[in-house]
Parts: sequence; C-alpha cells; structure tokens
Amino acid sequence: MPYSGLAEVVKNQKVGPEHFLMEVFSPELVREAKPGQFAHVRCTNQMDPLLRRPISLHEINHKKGSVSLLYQVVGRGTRLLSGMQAGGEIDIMGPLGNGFNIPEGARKVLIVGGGIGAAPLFPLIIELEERHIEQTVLLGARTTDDIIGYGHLAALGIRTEVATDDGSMGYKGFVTELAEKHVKDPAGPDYFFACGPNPMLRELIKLTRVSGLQGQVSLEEYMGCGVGACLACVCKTTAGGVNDPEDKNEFEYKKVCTEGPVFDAGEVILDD
Amino acid sequence: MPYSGLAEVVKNQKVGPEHFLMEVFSPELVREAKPGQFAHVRCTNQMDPLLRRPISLHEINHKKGSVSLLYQVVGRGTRLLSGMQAGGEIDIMGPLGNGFNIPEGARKVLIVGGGIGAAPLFPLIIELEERHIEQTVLLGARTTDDIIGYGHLAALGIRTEVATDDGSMGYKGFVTELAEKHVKDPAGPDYFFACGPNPMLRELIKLTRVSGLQGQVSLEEYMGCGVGACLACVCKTTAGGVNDPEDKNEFEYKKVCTEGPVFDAGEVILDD
Amino acid sequence: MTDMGVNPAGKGFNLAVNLGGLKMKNPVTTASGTFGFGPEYAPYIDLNRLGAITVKGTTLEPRRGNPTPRIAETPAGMLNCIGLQNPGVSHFIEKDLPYLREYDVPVIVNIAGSSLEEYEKLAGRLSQAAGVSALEVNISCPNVKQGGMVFGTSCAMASDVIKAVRRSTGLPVIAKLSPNVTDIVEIAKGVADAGADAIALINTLLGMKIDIQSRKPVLGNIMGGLSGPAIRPVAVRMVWQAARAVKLPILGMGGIMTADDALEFILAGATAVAIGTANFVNPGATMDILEGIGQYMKKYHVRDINDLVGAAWK
Amino acid sequence: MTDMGVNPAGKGFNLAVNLGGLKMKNPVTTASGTFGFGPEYAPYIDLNRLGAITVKGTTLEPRRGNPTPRIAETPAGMLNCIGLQNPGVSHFIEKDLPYLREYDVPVIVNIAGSSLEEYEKLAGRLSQAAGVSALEVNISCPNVKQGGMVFGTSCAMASDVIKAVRRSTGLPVIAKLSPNVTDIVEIAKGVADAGADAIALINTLLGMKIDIQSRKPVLGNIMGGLSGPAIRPVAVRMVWQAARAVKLPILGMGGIMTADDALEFILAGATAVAIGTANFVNPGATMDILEGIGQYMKKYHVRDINDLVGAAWK
Ligand SMILES: Cc1cc2nc3c(=O)[nH]c(=O)nc-3n(C[C@H](O)[C@H](O)[C@H](O)COP(=O)(O)OP(=O)(O)OC[C@H]3O[C@@H](n4cnc5c(N)ncnc54)[C@H](O)[C@@H]3O)c2cc1C
Ligand SMILES: Cc1cc2nc3c(=O)[nH]c(=O)nc-3n(C[C@H](O)[C@H](O)[C@H](O)COP(=O)(O)OP(=O)(O)OC[C@H]3O[C@@H](n4cnc5c(N)ncnc54)[C@H](O)[C@@H]3O)c2cc1C
Ligand SMILES: Cc1cc2nc3c(=O)[nH]c(=O)nc-3n(C[C@H](O)[C@H](O)[C@H](O)COP(=O)(O)O)c2cc1C
Ligand SMILES: Cc1cc2nc3c(=O)[nH]c(=O)nc-3n(C[C@H](O)[C@H](O)[C@H](O)COP(=O)(O)O)c2cc1C
Ligand code: FES
Ligand code: FES
Repeated sequence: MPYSGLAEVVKNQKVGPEHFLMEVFSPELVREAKPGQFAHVRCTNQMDPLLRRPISLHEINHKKGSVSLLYQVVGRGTRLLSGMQAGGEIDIMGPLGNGFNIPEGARKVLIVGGGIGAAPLFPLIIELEERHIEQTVLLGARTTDDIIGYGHLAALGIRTEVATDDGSMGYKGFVTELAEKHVKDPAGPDYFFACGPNPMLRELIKLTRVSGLQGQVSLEEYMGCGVGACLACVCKTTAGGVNDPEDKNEFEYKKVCTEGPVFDAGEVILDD
Repeated sequence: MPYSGLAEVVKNQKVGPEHFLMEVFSPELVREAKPGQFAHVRCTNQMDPLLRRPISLHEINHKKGSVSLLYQVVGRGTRLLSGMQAGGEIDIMGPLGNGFNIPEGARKVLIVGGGIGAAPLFPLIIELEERHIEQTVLLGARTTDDIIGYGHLAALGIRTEVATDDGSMGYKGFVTELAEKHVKDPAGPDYFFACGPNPMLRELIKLTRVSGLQGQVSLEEYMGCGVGACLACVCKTTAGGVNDPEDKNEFEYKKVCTEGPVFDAGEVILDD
Repeated sequence: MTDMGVNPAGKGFNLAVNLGGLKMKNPVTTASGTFGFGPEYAPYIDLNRLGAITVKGTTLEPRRGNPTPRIAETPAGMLNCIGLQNPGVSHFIEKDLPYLREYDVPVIVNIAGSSLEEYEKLAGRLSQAAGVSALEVNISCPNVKQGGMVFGTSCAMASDVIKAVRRSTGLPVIAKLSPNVTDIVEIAKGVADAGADAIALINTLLGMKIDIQSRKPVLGNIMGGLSGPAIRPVAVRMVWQAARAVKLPILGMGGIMTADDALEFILAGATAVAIGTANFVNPGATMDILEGIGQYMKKYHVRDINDLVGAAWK
Repeated sequence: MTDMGVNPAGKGFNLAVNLGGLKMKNPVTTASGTFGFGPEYAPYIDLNRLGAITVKGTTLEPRRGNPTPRIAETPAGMLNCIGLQNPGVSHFIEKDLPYLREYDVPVIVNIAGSSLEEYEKLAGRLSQAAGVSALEVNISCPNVKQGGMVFGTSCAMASDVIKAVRRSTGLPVIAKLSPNVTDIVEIAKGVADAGADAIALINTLLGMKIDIQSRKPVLGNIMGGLSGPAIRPVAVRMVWQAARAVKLPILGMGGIMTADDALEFILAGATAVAIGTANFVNPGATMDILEGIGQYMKKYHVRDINDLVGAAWK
C-alpha cells in the first residue's frame, strides 16, 4: 500500500545547471517501490501552487530506507522543491504507478533516455545489472549539461552512448538516430525500455514497430490525484482493439498514473 | 520616500513562546524611519497567502542600517515569516504610517503597552530617553511569557510596571488598572502613548478623557495596500466634529495606514 | 472499526445528519469526479468512516471524455475538462457497485444526461440497483455540450430535469447546481418546487487559461471548471444565499481543504459537505476534516452537529 | 522621462492602443478602487509611464462606505466591501483632478450612481471637467445596494445606464460589467448596442467568508467582492467570450499579477489591461508588468501589441 504523509529530506543537492537530487527517508515508501514508479509530492504547505508534482524514483535504496528524486527546475513547483532544506520535511505519496516489468525472455536490452526523462531508468538499469541482463544505454539531451548519470553508468561499466543536439558530447543529433542503428541491427537488442519527451518516444515507437522490437515506454501527463480517481492523466492506447489504423477515433484512454506510467510500446498512441 | 523591494534578513530568532525578532538590513527603509511607523511585508513569493502583513518597527538602528520587527505567530502569514532564514531575503515596504509625535510640552510621559502591541512603543521609549523626558512604562499581557522587553527596559533603568491576567508576573489584573492609578494621580503624567488590543485602548481612552490627560494611541486594522489607496483600514474618528455624542452616526473614517496608525486619543472612536 | 472512528467527537456527540432522506453517520462525503468509484482512495482512508461516497458522474452510455490536457493548475485552484469520461451506467452497476456494497457507507450516484429521457432512464436504472442510496443530479457540468451546464443555468430547464428524475425514482434526489448563474436563489427555488430533496452547491466555475508561449488555450477543451480553495468564497456565499431562501438541506462544496473550511459551509447553512479537489492534495483529507469537525464540537461543547447548520444567520 | 520608459520594448515596437477612442501609450492601466486617486502610489512608480490611471469609484454625493472589517484574505485572493467610500464628484474635480492634471497620463474616472439620473449627472459633470479622458461606468459593484451590481446583472438595466451616460458625455464610455451573471455575452452585446465605446471585464465575484470562532461573517457588510489571482481563470474566460462576440475593445482585468498574466488577457482579446489587487502585493506591479510585456514583444519579435489582441482565437 502506498505511503502518504511527511518524510524527512535527507539531502537536496544541486547536481546540474537546473538539476537537483533530493534524497527522502521513508522506509514505508521504499518497501514496495520498484523501478519506473513515481512519487507525488507537495511543494508547499500553502494553497498555491496547489497540486502535487509527480517525480519518478531515481534511486531506490532499501538498505537506507530512502528514495532519491532527480528533478529539473522548470516551473514554480520544482523551484520550491529546490529550496527545501535537508533536515526538513516533505509531504510525499508513493510509490505510485505500475513500474517497469522485465519480461522473462529478455536477454539483451536497449535503454533509451531523453533529457531528464532518463531519471526513472536508473533503478531499472541497476536491476538489469543485478540480474546480469546485457544492456546498452543511450542517453540524449540538448547539451552536455543535460545528460544525466553518465558518470554513474561509466562507473558501473555499462555500455553507454550519448547524443547531444549541439554535439557538445557524443553523437551530434537525436538519440533516436543512435537508437535506429541498434534497433535495425539483427544482432541487436531483443527488448527496449524508454523514457523521454514525446517526440523522442514517437520516433522510437515508429522505428521499433517497423523492426518488430518490443519494449516499454514511460509516459508523462498532467496529473491531479495520481491514484486513478480524477481521469486527468489519460493517454491514448489501442487497448480496445483497432480495426482501421487510419481512423483517428479508434482508441481507448488509459490512466498514466495507475495503468502507467509504463506502457507496452505496442499499445500507445502518441499524437503529434 | 518609503522603500519597497527586497532586503536581507540579518537574523530571525525565536524570543518567546510564539514571538520572533527579525532584523532586516535596509538602509533605504531605515533612513526616514521614526517610532510608531510600520513595515508591510510579504510572507511568501507565491500567491497564497496573498496580502502583505503590517508589522511595526520595533528597533530602528540607523548605525547598522537595519530595522527589527518583533512579531507573534498568530496565523499563516506570521508562521511563514518565522520560517525565514537569516541570509535570505524578505520583500518589504516601509517605513509606512505617521508614527508617534512627541509634543513640545511633554515632561512626564506614561507609556501603556498590551501584549505584542507594546512592540512599536520601544523606539519611542528610546527616543524619550534620549530626549531625557521622564517616563513610566506599563506592560500588560495574559501571562509572563507574553510580556515583551521587560529586561530591556530594566537594563535601561526605565521605571516599568507589569500586569498579567494570571498574576504570574507583577500585578494580577489588567494593565488599565495600573494605568488608572497613574492617570488619576495629580502628580502623574502629562501625556500618554499607548498601543495594544482595542479593549485596552477603549478603557484607557475612557479613563484619560475623564481626567483630561492627552495622548496618542496606535491602532490596528486589516490592511490591503498600506499606502492609503484601498480604503480597507479605516477607523472611526471625531474629525468631522461631533454635535451629539449619543449619535452613533456622527463620525468620520480615517485611514489607519496613512492617517495613522497613531491617532490623537481624543479623536478615535472605538466601537465595542 | 470502532464507533470512535465514525464519530470522532466521541460519545455524547451527534454527527449524524439527514440529507433529504439520506441518512449519513457524519456530514462528510466526497465530491463527484474527484474520488473515482471508491477503490482509488481505499489504500489511504477507511471508506467506512465516510458519511457517504459520491461517485464519478455517470451517463447512460459510456463516454470517452475530452482530449488532453484535461487539467491546468491556477492560483490556489485548478481547471478541469475531464468531460464526464465514464464507463456508462451498466458497467457501473455491474462492475463498480458490487465493490461499494462491501462497505457500510451510503452511495450517492452522480448522474448526467443529454436529454430529459436520459436523466429519467438513468434514474430508473439506478433505483433498481442494490446499493444506491441517493441520486445527485448533475445539471451543472461545464465540460460537456449536452447534459451539462445549460440545464443548470436556466431555471425552467433545471426544474424539468428534476421533475423527470423525481418521476422515476423513490431515492433521495439531490440537485447539483451550477454557480455560473446570476441568481442562485431562483434556481434553488425552482428545483425545490420541482421535487428535489436536497441541493448540492457548487459545481465548478467556468474558467480558462491561455499559454502565452503557444498563444493557445491550455486545456484540450478550451474552457474548464475551476475548483479548489480559490472558489471557496463564492461557494460559501451561494450556500448562505440558498440556505436562507429554501427549506431543503444543502450539500455544500467548493474548495473545502480543512475542517475549518467545512465548518464554514455548515455555519453558512450546509447540512453536509463534499470534499473534492482536496483529495488530490491530501488523500486523507476527508478523514482529517471529519476528525477536525469532531475536535471543534468537543472544544465548543456542540453536542449535535445539526445545531451548527446555518448558525451564522439563524 | 525617456521614451524608453513609456515603451519598454524600445524603438520600432508599438505599445500604443486605442481603447474605444481613448488613446493610451501602452495597454497598462490601474483597476478602479485599488489605486486611490493617483498620489498614493506616486512614491513607488512613475505615474507618467502608465497607459492611463483609473481612479476610485466616484459618486455624486460623498459616501462613507461600509463598516469594517472591509477586507478579508482568501486563498490567492481577497474579499472587499469598501462600499464605494469616496468624497463625491465635486471634491474629486476640485481636489483630486488638479493633481492628476500635472501628469501626462489619461485619467479614466470610474462612476457609480444609484439611479439613471445620478449616472447622467455624474457623466455631465465630469465631461466638463478638464483632465478627464474617459468614463468607466461601474454597473457591477457588489458592495452597495444601489448603484451596484443590480444594474450589471440585468441586460435591460445595464443598457439603460449606458444609454443615460452616452446621452450626457462625448468622452469614451467604458462599460464595466459584473461577472456574477449567467451570460456575459448577452450583457456585453446589450451595452455595445446601448452605445458603449469599450467594455471593462471583470469586476469582483460576489463571495463571503465566515469566522468559525465567532460563527459570524467576517466582513462588516457580510458579502464582498472577490479579487486577485484566484479569479483570473474566470476573468480570462469572460474576456475571451466577450471579445469573440462583440466588436468593442476590451479592458481586461481580474487577478493580473505579472506580465504573463496580462499577456493572457491580451491574447484572450483584451486591448488593454487593468491592474488591481496586484498593487497591494507589489506597489511596482504596473511597471513590472509593462516592462515584462515589452520583453515579451522583443523576445518574440512582436512589433505591434495590437497584433497580440485576441491572437489565441483570431
Ligand atoms: C510519471 C511522471 C514522472 C515524472 N518524473 C520526473 C522526474 O523524475 N524528474 C523531473 O524533473 N520531472 C519529472 N516529471 C515531470 C514533472 O512532474 C514536472 O516537470 C513538474 O510537475 C513541473 O512542475 P513545475 O511546477 O515546476 O512546473 P509548471 O510548469 O509550473 O507546472 C504547472 C503544472 O503543470 C504540471 N506539469 C508541468 N510539466 C509537466 C510534465 N512534464 N509532466 C506532468 N505534469 C507536468 C505540473 O505538475 C503542474 O501541475 C514527471 C512527470 C510524470 C507524469
Ligand atoms: C499598523 C500595524 C502594526 C502591527 N504591528 C505588529 C507587530 O509589531 N507585531 C505583531 O506581531 N503584530 C503586529 N500587527 C498585527 C499583525 O499585522 C498581524 O498579527 C498579522 O497580520 C497576522 O497575520 P497572520 O497571517 O499570521 O494571521 P491571520 O489571522 O491568518 O491573517 C489573516 C489576515 O488578517 C490580517 N490580520 C490578522 N490579524 C491582524 C491584526 N491584528 N491587525 C491587522 N491585520 C490583521 C492579516 O494581515 C491577514 O490579512 C500590526 C498590525 C498593524 C495594523
Ligand atoms: C477532476 C474533477 C472532476 C469532476 N467531475 C464531476 C462530475 O463528474 N460530476 C459533477 O457533478 N461534478 C464534478 N466535479 C465537480 C466537483 O464535484 C465539485 O463540485 C467541484 O470540484 C467543487 O468542489 P472542490 O473545490 O472541493 O473540488 C469534478 C471536479 C473535478 C476537479
Ligand atoms: C479594494 C478594492 C476596491 C475596489 N473598488 C472598485 C470601485 O470603486 N469601482 C469599480 O468599478 N471596481 C472596484 N474594484 C474592482 C477592481 O477595479 C477590479 O475590477 C477587481 O478587483 C478585479 O481585478 P483584480 O483582481 O486585479 O483586483 C475594487 C477592488 C478592490 C480590491
Ligand atoms: S492523475 Fe488522477 S487519474 Fe491519473
Ligand atoms: S490599507 Fe489600503 S487604505 Fe489603508
């Protein structure tokens, strides 16, 4: 059962130009947490900004009883988060969402992360590593500063490729261009996991559908409740079956907060 | 011209069960500040709570270029203030209001402060002291913990009497009962200054009207703008002249923020 | 579950209220559309402690709702344009109601139709289903063209809907009104005359938000309903106005976040209160509010919650 | 004062707008009742940089206003029931107007009457006074029995007031509407037909607050007008609706705190914007907003502010 209540902020450090890493001590939250799940946090005790913010679990530390959130300051809520002091308390709910599900047969996995979207992939990467499943990680971002966790992956000895829009690190171009090579490679991956901006996911889904590579993607949508009650966070899927792929009206809404955020890449419909 | 903008919080210390003393560095604000004026402060950068809070100048330190605010945590705004860190910034306007005005002839002054209402009296007390005007200070509160500045006054060697509702310090009873003695004493004060809850001021005004003692009282009212623009903070006065003292409709509104907060005791009408 | 759980003020204090024939063990229910169909919040609170559960707006046929984005945050509030997404009344009766029947809590079903016939049919279907305790008739949804606000902003149409529902059910009928009107009292009187047993106030205020980067409305449906603490002063005012003008009990809602807020509505004249947006901010909101009302009663020696109803003007 | 001061976007960018015949050097004015008569905010901003100054609601005779408390804070907003306290039109013309004439800024005088005759007389008196640039006709004050909201919530009465004012003035007439109505478009069309040159939207939403300790309404006048960021979504929606339905230029207001908020109103269809409650929170709000609009224009290469008006739907 998810936890909801106060928890101690163990640390809250700036780790990039707009990136912060917050460690939260909450044995109750950690207990059932798995890769791909998220926390829903309040940014203030006052009535403005009102709603919670969904942030993925970036580290799940069962030993310490803590989770870490890696977040980018993009607006008022995340700015308030960045001002929280170690030793203070945060109002947090979680773990929420379904999380990634490593399929039985997966032997050689491709991981694709775009920008801050790579955050929830790290607990997954650790688990794959622990399970000795071969993996290649592709990270993309606008520029070097926005590439997250590269050092961490290097330290773990995980094969990692980087693409930046400005070419300041690794390949100059989109991370999907790196992915294309792997996806098309007959000796390439037998499964993939991805998280990042919608255009990236859309392109990746197109690529993998063509080649028949299966996988899972983690989606974002504006959230109210985070628990499946408000129906704010829906995304289009083919769950109801699709007779006519041209018919834009054939889709079924699923809730990102409870039926996701992780979806089978085969079932999601991402509009432009 | 009043200052409006950010200023550094030099310190913000708990000085009583619910009392805090905040020192704010703002040479611009201090420059024209005088006893009885107040500052209008924001308690958050967000939209809730929305309005500024008026807090009197409790210390005016021209040398350090700072003012201190002594405030009691009574609601959301003051609670947020109490959480501000030294080194941080506060959004502050001031000095606002008219301030106390020591009349030419005053030789022997009675000062009456009730609860946190005593806060703005301290810069006045210091000024009277500097001008070598004889003064007696009466402080009242519910209990010892709510008596402010007693030690400070003692250190300055100022004659001070205390009344508490529960008798835990000084006289057991209302501070107005202490005041009565002084007011009625033919060798007593020739002027008075007071600040505190309305019931206290009402009683004091009644007493002094009977004995003919003149003085000034500092009032509180809910404020919007703090600069005389919104007409929220009005209090009833006899400024328009009163023909029939029984006629509850004969009064003129004045603005506490600009025409006050200090009023001639003779002109204010305090309804029950 | 101890009795203390349901009645946080303890023995000798009465929290039970009667909302137009619907008996509630305490005055706290959920606001339709903010609490799903019950199971969503079961991990966070004990559903049995609620005075009633009000479920998501239900229609005759399944509805897919509006395109995303469906919500946007606003100062101390939020806009939503969910658009009554729901699986339809048959699915509700077969799949959702059995779950709710497991609990010892009355179920208020919020219904919306696009014609009088639909309202009538819905009321009929639900009256035959075991486990439905009352109907809340939504004539105030700002987010769908039909079955929506248009019914609630015209006095004549509002009355017609209530009459249609009244004809087809013996359950308590709660008319949920739109705040987007010039004269809430007129509409309240209209639905009272039409046979409503209680009035629910308020649904959301119609609002919108524009993205200055894209220069387009933020919401998928352009406009949406404003809820949350921002609208509370308007809601309290309308409850006050309606309570003084109409004899019916009122289910008050709109921005209730804490027990103090709930008490404001009760003092204004609400017999019961519904908690909406607050659930998103604090999944334990209903329980905290219930607890706080009990504390208040104890502190001020209020033996019966009904003594507080409308106490600000009575 | 440099030209840069008035036009923060700089040379080659046009910020000037025409609000129904009132020429403003930029689209930023103040909301009536939140800016006094001018001198109150002069220590904080350069009044000459405003597109116009809108002064406190003025009546034929002096008014004392309502008893205190006159304001109460609400989530992201505030309630007020000032009750049109003002020294009367004669005092205004003799004592306040001369001060304003010293500045190079158009003055919009907000007027309120308790009868058609009063509106007519007020308009007449002010039209003869030197230094008045436009009249904003307040038919929407929720805080006084007469001369208030009742005019603004009935289409026929709203039209009558505007016709009366129109008859007696050659100045631009801005009709300030009440948001407490079912159909803002109907009223907007009504005042347009009656001869208004522009429409101001919105006045405050009617609201109230109850003190749970005393169990009484907080405000001296029981109800009050809700303003501030809380109401912005409602205001933006009404500006959008009115702008699409009526050809008249719109003066948008309601919870504008920042340049981003102001741009939202302009994109929704407002030709100019009025800053109200924001002044209390930030006495430099008007200047910050003006500056921010200029920045936005520079950033997105918008040469003429008028190109943004209604751009969200045009
Ligand atoms: C399942 C999930 C996991 C996420 N994990 C992370 C993470 O690990 N690290 C991280 O930096 N960000 C993550 N995000 C995005 C993060 O929630 C937003 O960046 C954040 O809510 C922005 O809040 P703000 O107040 O700073 O921005 P604002 O733009 O001011 O927010 C305004 C409103 O929009 C919502 N919003 C804005 N951007 C997004 C978004 N991309 N997704 C959903 N809602 C949004 C906010 O929640 C808020 O309600 C995740 C989002 C989802 C749905
Ligand atoms: C001129 C003046 C000087 C003051 N000086 C001091 C001082 O030196 N120290 C101190 O502790 N307090 C002082 N006060 C009172 C102080 O302003 C209030 O205690 C404070 O605003 C409470 O805010 P809150 O959010 O904590 O309480 P809440 O009750 O949550 O405030 C809600 C609203 O009510 C207003 N409000 C509440 N109490 C008062 C009050 N007594 N007077 C005016 N507005 C009020 C708030 O400003 C706010 O708008 C002064 C008030 C005035 C008018
Ligand atoms: C996401 C969401 C969905 C809603 N759906 C419905 C609905 O289906 N039927 C209905 O009558 N009201 C619906 N409402 C309105 C609420 O029931 C309630 O009247 C309103 O939100 C005000 O209360 P609050 O401020 O406590 O949320 C919805 C509100 C929200 C926020
Ligand atoms: C304290 C106060 C006094 C007001 N007085 C008037 C008035 O005299 N005439 C009028 O037309 N509007 C008056 N208003 C309404 C404002 O002009 C404006 O329409 C409303 O506050 C919404 O804008 P805001 O949210 O930016 O404040 C007043 C508002 C406030 C807060
Ligand atoms: S956020 Fe409420 S249903 Fe997903
Ligand atoms: S607070 Fe606005 S006039 Fe005094």
